[in-house]
Amino acid sequence: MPTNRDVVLVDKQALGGPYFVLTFEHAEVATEGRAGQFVMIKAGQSAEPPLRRPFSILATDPAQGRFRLFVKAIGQGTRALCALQPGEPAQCLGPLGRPFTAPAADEEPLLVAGGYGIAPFLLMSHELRARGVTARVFYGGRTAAELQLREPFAAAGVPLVLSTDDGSLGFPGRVTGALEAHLDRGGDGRRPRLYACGPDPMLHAVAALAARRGLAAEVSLDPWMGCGVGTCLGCVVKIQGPEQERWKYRCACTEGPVFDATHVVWPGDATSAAAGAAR
Amino acid sequence: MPTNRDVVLVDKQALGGPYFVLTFEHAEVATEGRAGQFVMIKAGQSAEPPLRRPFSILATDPAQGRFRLFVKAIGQGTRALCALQPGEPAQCLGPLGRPFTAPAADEEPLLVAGGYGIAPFLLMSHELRARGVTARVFYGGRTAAELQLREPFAAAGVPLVLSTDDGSLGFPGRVTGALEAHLDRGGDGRRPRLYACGPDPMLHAVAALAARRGLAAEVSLDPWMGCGVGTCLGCVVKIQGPEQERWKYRCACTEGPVFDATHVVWPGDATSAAAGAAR
Amino acid sequence: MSSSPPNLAVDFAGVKLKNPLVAASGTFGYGVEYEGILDLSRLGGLVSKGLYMTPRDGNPTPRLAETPHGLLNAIGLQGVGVRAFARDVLPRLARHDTAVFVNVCGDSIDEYAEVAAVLEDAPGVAGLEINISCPNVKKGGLAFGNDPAMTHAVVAAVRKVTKRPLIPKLSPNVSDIATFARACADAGADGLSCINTLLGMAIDVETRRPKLAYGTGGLSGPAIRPVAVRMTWQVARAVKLPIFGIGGISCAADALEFLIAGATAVQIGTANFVDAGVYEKILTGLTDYLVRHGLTDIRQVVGTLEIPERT
Amino acid sequence: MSSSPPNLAVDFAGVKLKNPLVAASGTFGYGVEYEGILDLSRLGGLVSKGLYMTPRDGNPTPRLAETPHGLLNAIGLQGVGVRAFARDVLPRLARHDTAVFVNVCGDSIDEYAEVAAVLEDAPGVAGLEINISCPNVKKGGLAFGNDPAMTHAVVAAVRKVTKRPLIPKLSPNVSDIATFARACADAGADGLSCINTLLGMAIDVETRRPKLAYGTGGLSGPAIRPVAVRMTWQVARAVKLPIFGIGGISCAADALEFLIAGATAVQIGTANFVDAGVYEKILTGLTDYLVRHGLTDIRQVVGTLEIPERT
Ligand SMILES: Cc1cc2nc3c(=O)[nH]c(=O)nc-3n(C[C@H](O)[C@H](O)[C@H](O)COP(=O)(O)OP(=O)(O)OC[C@H]3O[C@@H](n4cnc5c(N)ncnc54)[C@H](O)[C@@H]3O)c2cc1C
Ligand SMILES: Cc1cc2nc3c(=O)[nH]c(=O)nc-3n(C[C@H](O)[C@H](O)[C@H](O)COP(=O)(O)OP(=O)(O)OC[C@H]3O[C@@H](n4cnc5c(N)ncnc54)[C@H](O)[C@@H]3O)c2cc1C
Ligand SMILES: Cc1cc2nc3c(=O)[nH]c(=O)nc-3n(C[C@H](O)[C@H](O)[C@H](O)COP(=O)(O)O)c2cc1C
Ligand SMILES: Cc1cc2nc3c(=O)[nH]c(=O)nc-3n(C[C@H](O)[C@H](O)[C@H](O)COP(=O)(O)O)c2cc1C
Ligand code: FES
Ligand code: FES
Repeated sequence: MPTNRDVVLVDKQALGGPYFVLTFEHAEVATEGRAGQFVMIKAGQSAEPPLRRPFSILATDPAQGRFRLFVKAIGQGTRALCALQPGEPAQCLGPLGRPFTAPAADEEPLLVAGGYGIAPFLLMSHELRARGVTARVFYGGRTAAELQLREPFAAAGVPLVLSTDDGSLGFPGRVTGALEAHLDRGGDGRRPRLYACGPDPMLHAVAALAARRGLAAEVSLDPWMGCGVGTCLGCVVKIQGPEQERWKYRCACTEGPVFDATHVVWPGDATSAAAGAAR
Repeated sequence: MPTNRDVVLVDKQALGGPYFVLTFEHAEVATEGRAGQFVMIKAGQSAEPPLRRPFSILATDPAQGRFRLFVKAIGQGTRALCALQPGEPAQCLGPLGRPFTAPAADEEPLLVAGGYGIAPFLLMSHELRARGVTARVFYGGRTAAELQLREPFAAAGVPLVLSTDDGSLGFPGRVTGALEAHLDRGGDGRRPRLYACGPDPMLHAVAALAARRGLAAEVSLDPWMGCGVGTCLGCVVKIQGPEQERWKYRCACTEGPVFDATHVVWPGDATSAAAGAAR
Repeated sequence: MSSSPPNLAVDFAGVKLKNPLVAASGTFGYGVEYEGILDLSRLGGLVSKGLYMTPRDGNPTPRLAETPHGLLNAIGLQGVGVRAFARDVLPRLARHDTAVFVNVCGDSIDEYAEVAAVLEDAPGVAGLEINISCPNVKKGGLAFGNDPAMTHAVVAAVRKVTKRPLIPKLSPNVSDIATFARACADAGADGLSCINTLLGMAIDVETRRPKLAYGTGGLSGPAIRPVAVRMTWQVARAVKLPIFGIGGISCAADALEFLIAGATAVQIGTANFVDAGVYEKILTGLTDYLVRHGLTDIRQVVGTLEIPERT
Repeated sequence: MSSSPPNLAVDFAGVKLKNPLVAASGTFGYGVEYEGILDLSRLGGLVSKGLYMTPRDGNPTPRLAETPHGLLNAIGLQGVGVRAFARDVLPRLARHDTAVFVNVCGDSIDEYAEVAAVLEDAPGVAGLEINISCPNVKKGGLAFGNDPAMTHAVVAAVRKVTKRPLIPKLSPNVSDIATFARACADAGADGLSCINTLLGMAIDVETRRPKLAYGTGGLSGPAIRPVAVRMTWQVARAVKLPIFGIGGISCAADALEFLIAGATAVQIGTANFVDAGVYEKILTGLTDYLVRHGLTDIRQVVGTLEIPERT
């Protein structure tokens, strides 16, 4: 059940550049949070910006009642959050949203992340590991400096494939390039199942790739969110299920943020079946 | 000349309770600031509250280009200022306003302060000392905890008479009681000249006392100020000079904050000559 | 002096509210979204999001934009339609002990009356709030609320089909809100909601496009509170009807401003998005205030503003 | 690509402004107060505080109150009167290379014309801003600005006595600001100032008294910016006159919102109280913006908002 709490920052790690890992105390998020779910949070003292911000749950520690976020400070809300000092308060509601669906036993989970979209996949790797499944994570950015969350994957022994647009680290090119290379090599032999989180164009590319190759894929969308609980209707995205004649606006906060990639009507996209029907 | 600068907090001393001494770098305030003058300042990061706040200049250090404030944190603006950490920025305009007038050689300067009204009198003691004059300072509060700025006077060897309404420190009663006791003892023999800064009722009492005893008195008023430079017209007070038929609204920021006590039309007061004429 | 806690209950146009805090339309969904996050029975009441006869998609995105201490929205009244609401939502809300008001919308005078008629037989509706002031739909909405004659016509038409408490929601985008308050009173309103959002716009200067899809939207949040308090005070002086004060309330002091200005109760909008704990915080704050001021009943503060006449 | 800095100069109703930043009436005194604090020659122009025929005391205190990202004021047009201004202030302002606009007030249509007539022979006046929208005086002010016929009458009366650029300042406290813009254009206005303050109120809940002496006052500052941008856009679509965009500007992006919405220049009000360095910061910001977007002239951004039509 999503629970609203005044929480306290218990630890802050600066990872370099605008990237931080923040640890908060929040029993319900710590025990109930699943990969793909998120929290709505704002730094406690600041009345500005007016609204909270959504962040994927990076990791949970049920024993200590704590959870972690991986935050890129880019605007007023994220900067206020990353300026918090341990001991200072924040307001937090969570866990929220629909998590990723677990892969079947005969599926190879391939986790594809762009930038801060890596966040849900640390928790997901741990969840899969707990079920005896090893995930492969593809982590792309424009440049090496954008790939700041490498260490915890390495520490957990999760296979991590890096890629950078500028070739400064790992596979040179888009993260989808690294993914295709893996698929072209036949993967690990099981049926690949894609999970993607990152900027819209990347998700769109993953969806197109999945459609082309006939793979199952889930994407975690990144719309602007006002409330996180389905009441502001600011986060709606066009979704068209297989049996629907026409798209409908769905709340990414309650019916997502994770959607079946084939159900998403991508902006400006007339090639997918759904988008065609929606125009 | 008042100068507008982005300044930096260089030192912060917590004196106990809501009281702080803050040191900023600002060359013009440091070299030109006179006792009774003030600065308009706000903590640099916060867009709220919307306006700056006025504070008397407590001390100046021309050599280092620094000045000090004695701030009581009571609301949003003062709390933001006192929450600054050394190295953090603030926006500051100063020095502003009309300072206290120096006493003549045959006058005994008696400095009467209530609460944070003590601030201008540290600088004033130093100015007088530089001219070979020793001031006597009367410093009153409701209770001992309100008299936090004692140490720098002691360090400078300035005679300091304390008073508390609850008798917890010094003279038991109002600061005007301590002052009257001194006057009744004949002071130091010279003609007494009063300087007062503090809450309105105290200033009013000092003005009444001065009128009763025929003493010269200057008061530093404490109205709410929006700009500090005579343009918002938020700080106006009713002033009636000796040759004026009727009061006029005067800007406390540019024509004050220091006024001749006999020129001030005190709210609700019909006993002073000025107030009588003003109704 | 008794030590029992002060009374917070008020009577609003014949509806008993256990306290004067009501969730505002469009900011609290259909209420059921908050089940499990907060205890709906702690609220004096709630207002559903705006409902038409049929389901609506609403506007394209972006639909929200932040401004200094404010929020612009152009949701465009996305919703399930009044029949689905009556069938699916009202029974769920009936499980909670809170007054349910329904926000009634229409593209035409007839549609307002039709929506009200559907609700006439639905159980669990405490009253109807008539939304003549939504700035985010092409026709209807604002047009009705910015012309006193149209306002009168809509309210009178709904009055004909309902015996339920009728509470038109006033638009702040007018020269003289008192005229509209009187038009509503004349047409048979039982109470007034004051105010809806101010029409505003924000521009992304990098793209030179509006931050909302269609340019303009409704401004809410603390930024508009001074305008809302002023209008509540003007309306309270103009008519005898009970008033819901609305606009930028996020703490007990904010709510008290409206009550002192003359509102019988208040609605909380944008603050719902920020903090689901806002009701408990305000309830505690109101009780503290009454105790501190030696008052025993929240009604003792309503309309107590002391204001000097201009000389 | 030339490396010369982009042009910031604009022509406003025949007045050359070296940049589009003008200090707003009532927030910059008579201009001379800022001599020594900032270089007045860096400003595109300034507007004097409001002037009547005779000196005025203004309202009792408190006259200012802060609200979330806003400021309420009820100064009540304290001032020295237009003759003293022309005699004592204009010659001092003449030392600075900036356009001086005078904010003209009146309790009657005749007084507006009289004030304008006094200024007709005064040297160093670039134009007249007609204040038909001050919410803080008992009669006059707002009354003129909230009735299109009265607006027309005031502007027409001043038009008869002056050849100077005539710039009525619109009230935001109206249903349809475009109607007022058209009334001004019809009456011979050369430009428009958009907007004055929103009528607001704040209450001290501890004392149950208003925070301003007489209750209501004018709301300014960042809080009102979305309303001001929306109105600027509406006015720009309604008339061909140049517009001063006004309301809550405190940085280059804020100023750009108004220019993109259709203002030829902007006025800066409340921000003057907070930061005397605001002009330099905005000038730098505007130049950076133009360079970044490959533009050579600030006029290239005016009225460039791309806005989709509602479907
Ligand atoms: C489900 C979900 C999970 C997320 N997880 C993470 C995470 O784990 N780590 C992380 O760093 N970030 C995450 N984000 C993104 C994060 O929420 C944003 O970066 C944050 O909201 C930015 O806030 P800000 O105040 O710092 O920036 P802002 O000042 O709000 O601006 C940042 C960006 O948001 C855009 N924006 C602002 N307002 C609107 C609006 N009304 N409509 C559309 N766009 C707008 C701006 O154009 C700008 O590009 C997640 C987002 C979602 C939806
Ligand atoms: C010349 C001068 C010198 C000063 N020197 C000092 C000094 O050396 N040290 C020091 O600690 N303080 C000094 N003050 C007082 C200081 O400026 C205030 O305490 C400060 O402005 C409070 O700001 P705040 O945001 O913390 O409190 P706020 O939240 O603004 O409230 C504090 C008080 O101000 C009142 N107030 C708020 N707004 C208004 C308004 N619009 N009109 C009238 N009253 C209002 C409130 O009622 C409240 O009592 C001085 C004031 C003046 C005028
Ligand atoms: C996202 C959003 C949606 C809204 N939808 C409605 C609506 O459907 N019907 C209505 O009458 N008011 C609607 N409003 C207006 C609010 O009910 C309220 O009048 C306004 O937001 C001012 O209050 P606030 O400042 O507390 O938010 C909406 C407001 C917001 C922010
Ligand atoms: C203290 C104060 C005094 C004002 N006096 C006048 C005035 O005399 N004449 C006038 O036309 N506008 C006056 N205004 C309105 C401003 O010129 C401006 O239109 C308004 O403040 C909005 O701009 P801002 O948000 O940048 O302050 C005044 C505003 C303030 C805050
Ligand atoms: S974020 Fe508010 S409805 Fe989804
Ligand atoms: S503080 Fe603004 S005029 Fe004095």
